[in-house]
Amino acid sequence: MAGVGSGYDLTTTTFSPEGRVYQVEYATKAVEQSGTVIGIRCVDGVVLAVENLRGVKLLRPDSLRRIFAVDRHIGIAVAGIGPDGRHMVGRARSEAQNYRSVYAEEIPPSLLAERLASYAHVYSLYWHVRPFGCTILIGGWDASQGPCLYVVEPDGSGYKYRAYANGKGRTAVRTALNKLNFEQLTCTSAVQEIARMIHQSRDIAKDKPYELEMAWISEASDHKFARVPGALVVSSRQAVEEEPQQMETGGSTASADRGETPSTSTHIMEES
Amino acid sequence: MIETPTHTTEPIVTGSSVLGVQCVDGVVLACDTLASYGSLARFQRITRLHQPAPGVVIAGGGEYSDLQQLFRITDNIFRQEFCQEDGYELSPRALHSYLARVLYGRRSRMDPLYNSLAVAGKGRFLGCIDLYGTAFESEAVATGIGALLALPLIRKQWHAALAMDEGVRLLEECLRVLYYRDCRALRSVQVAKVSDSGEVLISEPYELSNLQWKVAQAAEEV
Amino acid sequence: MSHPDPGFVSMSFDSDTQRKIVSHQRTWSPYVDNGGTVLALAGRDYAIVAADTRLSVGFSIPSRNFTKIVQLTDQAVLASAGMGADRQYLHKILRSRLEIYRYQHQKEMSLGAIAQLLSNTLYSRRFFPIYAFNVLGGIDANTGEGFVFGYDAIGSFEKVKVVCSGSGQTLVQPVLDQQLAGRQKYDVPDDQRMASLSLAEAIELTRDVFNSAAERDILTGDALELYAVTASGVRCERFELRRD
Amino acid sequence: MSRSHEATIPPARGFSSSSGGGLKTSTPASLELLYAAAAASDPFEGIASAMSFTKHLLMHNCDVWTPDWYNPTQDPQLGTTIMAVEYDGGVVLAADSRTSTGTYVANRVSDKITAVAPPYIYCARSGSAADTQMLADTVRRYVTALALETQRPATVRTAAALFRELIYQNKSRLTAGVICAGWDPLNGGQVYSITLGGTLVRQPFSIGGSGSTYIYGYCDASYRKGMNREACIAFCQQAASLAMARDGSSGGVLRMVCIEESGAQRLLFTEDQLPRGWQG
Amino acid sequence: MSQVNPLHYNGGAVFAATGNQCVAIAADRRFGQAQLTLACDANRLFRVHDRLVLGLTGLATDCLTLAERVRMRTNLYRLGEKREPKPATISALVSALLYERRFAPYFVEPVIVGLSGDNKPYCCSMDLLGTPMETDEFVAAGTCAESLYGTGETFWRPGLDPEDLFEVTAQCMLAALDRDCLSGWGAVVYVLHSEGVTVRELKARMD
Amino acid sequence: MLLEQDFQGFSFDLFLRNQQLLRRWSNESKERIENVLAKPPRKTGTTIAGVLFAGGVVLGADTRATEGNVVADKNCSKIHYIASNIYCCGAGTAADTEATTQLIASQMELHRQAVDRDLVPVAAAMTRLKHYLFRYQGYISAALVLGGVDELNGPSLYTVYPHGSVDQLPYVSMGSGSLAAMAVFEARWHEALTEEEAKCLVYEAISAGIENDLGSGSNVDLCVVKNGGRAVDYLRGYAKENVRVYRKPTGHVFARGTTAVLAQELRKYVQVTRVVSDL
Repeated sequence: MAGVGSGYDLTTTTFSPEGRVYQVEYATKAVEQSGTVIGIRCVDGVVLAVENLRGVKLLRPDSLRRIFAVDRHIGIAVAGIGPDGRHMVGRARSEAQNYRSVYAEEIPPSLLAERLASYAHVYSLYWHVRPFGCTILIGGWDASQGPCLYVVEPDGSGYKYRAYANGKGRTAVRTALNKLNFEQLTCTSAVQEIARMIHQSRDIAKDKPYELEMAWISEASDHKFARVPGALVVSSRQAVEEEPQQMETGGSTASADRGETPSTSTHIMEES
Repeated sequence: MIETPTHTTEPIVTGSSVLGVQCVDGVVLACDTLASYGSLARFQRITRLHQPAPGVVIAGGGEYSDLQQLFRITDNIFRQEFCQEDGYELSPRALHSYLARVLYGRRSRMDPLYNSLAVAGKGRFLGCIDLYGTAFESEAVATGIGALLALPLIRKQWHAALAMDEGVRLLEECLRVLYYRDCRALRSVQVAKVSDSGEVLISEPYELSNLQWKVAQAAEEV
Repeated sequence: MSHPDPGFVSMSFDSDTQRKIVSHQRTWSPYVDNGGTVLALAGRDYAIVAADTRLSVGFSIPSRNFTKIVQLTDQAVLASAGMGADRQYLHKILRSRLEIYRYQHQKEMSLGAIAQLLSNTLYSRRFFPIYAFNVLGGIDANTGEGFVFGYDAIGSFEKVKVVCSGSGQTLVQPVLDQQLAGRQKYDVPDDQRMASLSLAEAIELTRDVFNSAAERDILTGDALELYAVTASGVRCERFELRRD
Repeated sequence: MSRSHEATIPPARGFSSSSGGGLKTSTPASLELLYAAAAASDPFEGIASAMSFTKHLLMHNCDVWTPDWYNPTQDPQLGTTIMAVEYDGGVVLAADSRTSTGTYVANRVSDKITAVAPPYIYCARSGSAADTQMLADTVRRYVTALALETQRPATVRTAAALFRELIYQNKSRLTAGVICAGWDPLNGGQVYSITLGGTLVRQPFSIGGSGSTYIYGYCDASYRKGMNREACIAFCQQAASLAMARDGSSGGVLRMVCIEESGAQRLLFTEDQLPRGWQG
Repeated sequence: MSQVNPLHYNGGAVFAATGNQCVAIAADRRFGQAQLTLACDANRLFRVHDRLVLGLTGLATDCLTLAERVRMRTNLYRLGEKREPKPATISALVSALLYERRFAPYFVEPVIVGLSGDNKPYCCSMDLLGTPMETDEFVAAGTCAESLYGTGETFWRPGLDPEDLFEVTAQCMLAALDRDCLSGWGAVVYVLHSEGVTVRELKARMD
Repeated sequence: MLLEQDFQGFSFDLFLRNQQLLRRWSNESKERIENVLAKPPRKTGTTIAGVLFAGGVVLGADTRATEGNVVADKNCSKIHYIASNIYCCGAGTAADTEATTQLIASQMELHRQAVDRDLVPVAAAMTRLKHYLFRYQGYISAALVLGGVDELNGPSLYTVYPHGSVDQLPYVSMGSGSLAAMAVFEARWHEALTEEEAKCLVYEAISAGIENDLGSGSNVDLCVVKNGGRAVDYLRGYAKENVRVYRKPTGHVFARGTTAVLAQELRKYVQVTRVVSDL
């Protein structure tokens, strides 16, 4: 109880004197502690990836996934608390189906992001609920604008991104993302880049083993949500793991950037 | 108390019979492309066949708005299946059973979906459901007035070794008879073939050929 | 005032549906008679449950092979005549109830309990009845003795030795009475009238009466499905009937 | 209570209502005439008896048995497209060929254009098959009788007036709409429309039956005065086929009769010989 | 339903079956008004002549009227023809009497059995409009006609001699009466054979 | 004579009484009589059909008569005699079809004698039927298929509806199984049928009705009129494909004495040897 908030962090209905809502910020912390999650909008699609940490060896491969299909043209990757994320996915699915049944067309990813953001925001307004401890990355194919990537944060903000990363390895990955040339990046090469970024963001000595979970909505998958073919994931991962370890760690994965707001300049934003 | 009708008390825009036959290498469904508005042949190029997923085709007669709703319902459950990503796919038999529950549930709420459906799928599946939710699998299916006009013909000619091409010809013969004898039938028809392995081929609307009107000369002036 | 609300209305459907039933009945009936005859017959160590396989709507036959029988456990078999869709619904929920019972109790439900369950299920729809006329047959798991139960549409039931229901009931039941119940043997004491048939004889009789019913009842025909329940399990046989 | 079928209207003059006893002929032609007279007792008697009989039933709120696959209020209907067009020197009658009970086509090649006084006067029938057949038979008998009596063929107007009289006098019992058309030396080609209820109107062209409601606009837009025979046939083909395509109660083949001074000519068009409109 | 129906108002059932050179007809004895039993000595079998019996079920008043009319017409026939009418002749008569009232019928269902001169059995039933149905098997009429069809279909077989025919007819009748609350209260069976008519009163349930 | 009286029309003397009875027993509601009666009048729910061939006409019918859902007659005859060259199949209320065809048959015989010819024209029978049924406005529910051969028109085939409308066609069907039969005709009929083909086609059509329509059943009867109306093959029981499949091998034998008898009496026939007086 006696944490940093000094009594201002008990509910979302109370601001601190500095104008901060601590509960929401704590939710952001929960996100930052999860496995790294990356989304990249490429020229021919959008790729979602999750470093799915496997603390328990007895877990079956492919279980407890963090990337979900929402509709045929939309997928969501979850950073943060899994169950919170699955709830958002459930909400997303019913939003998508509802939109389709009323308007007889697929929900635009932008609209889905907006609605989910509003939904998340409501959970930061009342004393009897807690904010979602998750950030969701919405990858989709818009009928008129092509591939797109949206991110909804625990505070209810939603942005459209070229690329986005969060979780334990976010600092390193964000740095790496900044170096990519999005005008030419294809999904296939993005997959390889992501494999490398995640690999390099990890501290082999300390980190748990992980499963690299990736999905895309790309021209290769007929603009439909699909898992990235297993062979491609495996080969990308093997390729980077066999490379000699490059030195150039911007920041260690362990150093959690305290107080970093979701939309720092390290993100590659398109518009808000 | 004035009550606003919220459900189908009698069908308005209606499709007529649908036919189906099980063949040795798959299943064939057929129906015409007409939706009538009373006796007006209102929509002459609509499709009453629907493929919600690979390897499954539904054909329906009766109230067309209810049919469209059923098509949306099936689309939705297959989309939910897609999102589930559990490696399972809904079998035609499961879909058949599901739709039977939907129709039975609606009739039990006194709010029936005024349709009769034929469901065809891979693995030579052919099933039929009526607006009460009565569901059964059969080697030959015909709904509406087709149960009176087409079913006798299909039953007479059906045999276990019927190939899909023969099945198409058999159903075309039945459609021809329906065109002759059903006031709500049309010459323009559609045929769907679902092979044993699940390949689906839904034809574009085409017109029945070899119509026989020679009897007209014999029937002048009573 | 003096009558307490029995609460029937809320038993299985909401008041909106109730209102629709009242306002809607004139224009559309939720019921359809799909015909057919079902029979159950019990002997010392067996029970027979039999039904024809015709599904009729009006004067047409949509299906010649529509089963009216469901095997509920290794000791109990249920057959229902009446409306096809209601029958399918009833069979489905009974099977799921029995499945749940199996998980909860690690054993099969006894014949008597199934009989009561069926009655409760039917009565739960007292004011929107399930249009199915049921006969339940089986053997007592302990003694191996056969028993059958006859039902009306809303759950009243009776434990008997032989019963017939459905469209051929009036044709078949007197024959069964004569052959088995011995109700015309006025000089014989009540407890000695009951004829005892072997399983083979009972099957012969069942086939005979179904053929008689198919001769005279237009809704019965096509094929006879016959389930024989004995201590060694349930055996299903199929015999052809008239198809016209 | 009374027995039901006494004849309340005397038979038409010139015909005996008995079974033609004693007449002996040998040639087929006269046989036909004999049979026509003998086989039918006066149809007016039929209608009159029907009147007294149904009145009886109605008076006592009677209901009687009928087979359940067959609804007596739904006797075979000519839910029809019929039309006729005048041209200089003649007329064209056209009709589809569908007779239906409910949605079942009882006869897909029926002939709804019936000779009233062949070869110059024909009628196209719509409504109840039984009623219109009986009407046509009755009018034919009266017209024939009149022709025999006056020694000259009856005019189209007379035939039409007979239809009007029968329909008007029995309007509560008959379901019949008739187009009576033909040629006579007095007035040339003429088309008379007799509606349900018995309104009689002469028109340059007339359309009738359930299918006609779909083509009033088309007919008004494309009818031209002074069309010749071929143009009239084409007009009928186009209009009737449009109606047959949209009206579920019309269909089958298109039958036509062209009547001119030289006589009547029957034409038959199957659907492959007819123009087709937009289908969608 | 059944008790508010003129055909079933007074109860009654008749069953007839043919045998080898013989024919049997059975009837119950109940006379009721809907569910109320008034008497158990009703007579539903009318002798037309020695070898011809007319069974009538339905509305009692119509049964009696029709029986009387048949008796009168048969007597007239005898006077005119100086012989007994054949079974088929009486069938035609009854049929004509019924069809004359096509639209205002007698509520009766007649059964006619007889032996022709060479002891050939004759068995015929009619509906209330007078459709004759001649058969060489068996016929049923009355409140439990369906049950009688069921028992007859199972128990009857061709070529029965008078004694066996009696047993079959009686058992068919008794079994069917047992499941019918509008008929019963005793039964009587006539067997017409070459020697004469054997009339047997059956022991039956009286409830 | 007494039994051969002319049909004088229907008697309505019981009409008001029956109305009262039915009204009383149906709780004052104006229900149809058939709803009040547990058992409707016998019907021939029927498949009947006919086909023309070059030299004649083939008529066909099933042989089932029903009362409600019960088969009243498994082998009734639905092809009725009208004249030596004309036969008529009937569907609808059995009493109506029988009485109507009998009436027309007797009229045709009178007509034949009146015109002093061997054969009467089929059209004459058709016209009489049509007028008779029209007069009763469909209340006499007889749906008929009339076929025959005469000198005037050769083979002719008509359907007559209960309301009195007539269709003339080379192939026709009527009754509750008419759709099944018509489907067979529409699929198989062609213009140049031989007699054997025509018989086969009618048989197929009737059997489609028998198998698919519950109102039709049992056997197929055929009737072929040919040779200018001078030859008739009445093939009663042309096909008997629907028979009882199984009967208990031992049968049901009741030992004599099974039935308890209260009283027994043998009334012997009296032999009349001489009639003394007519009066």
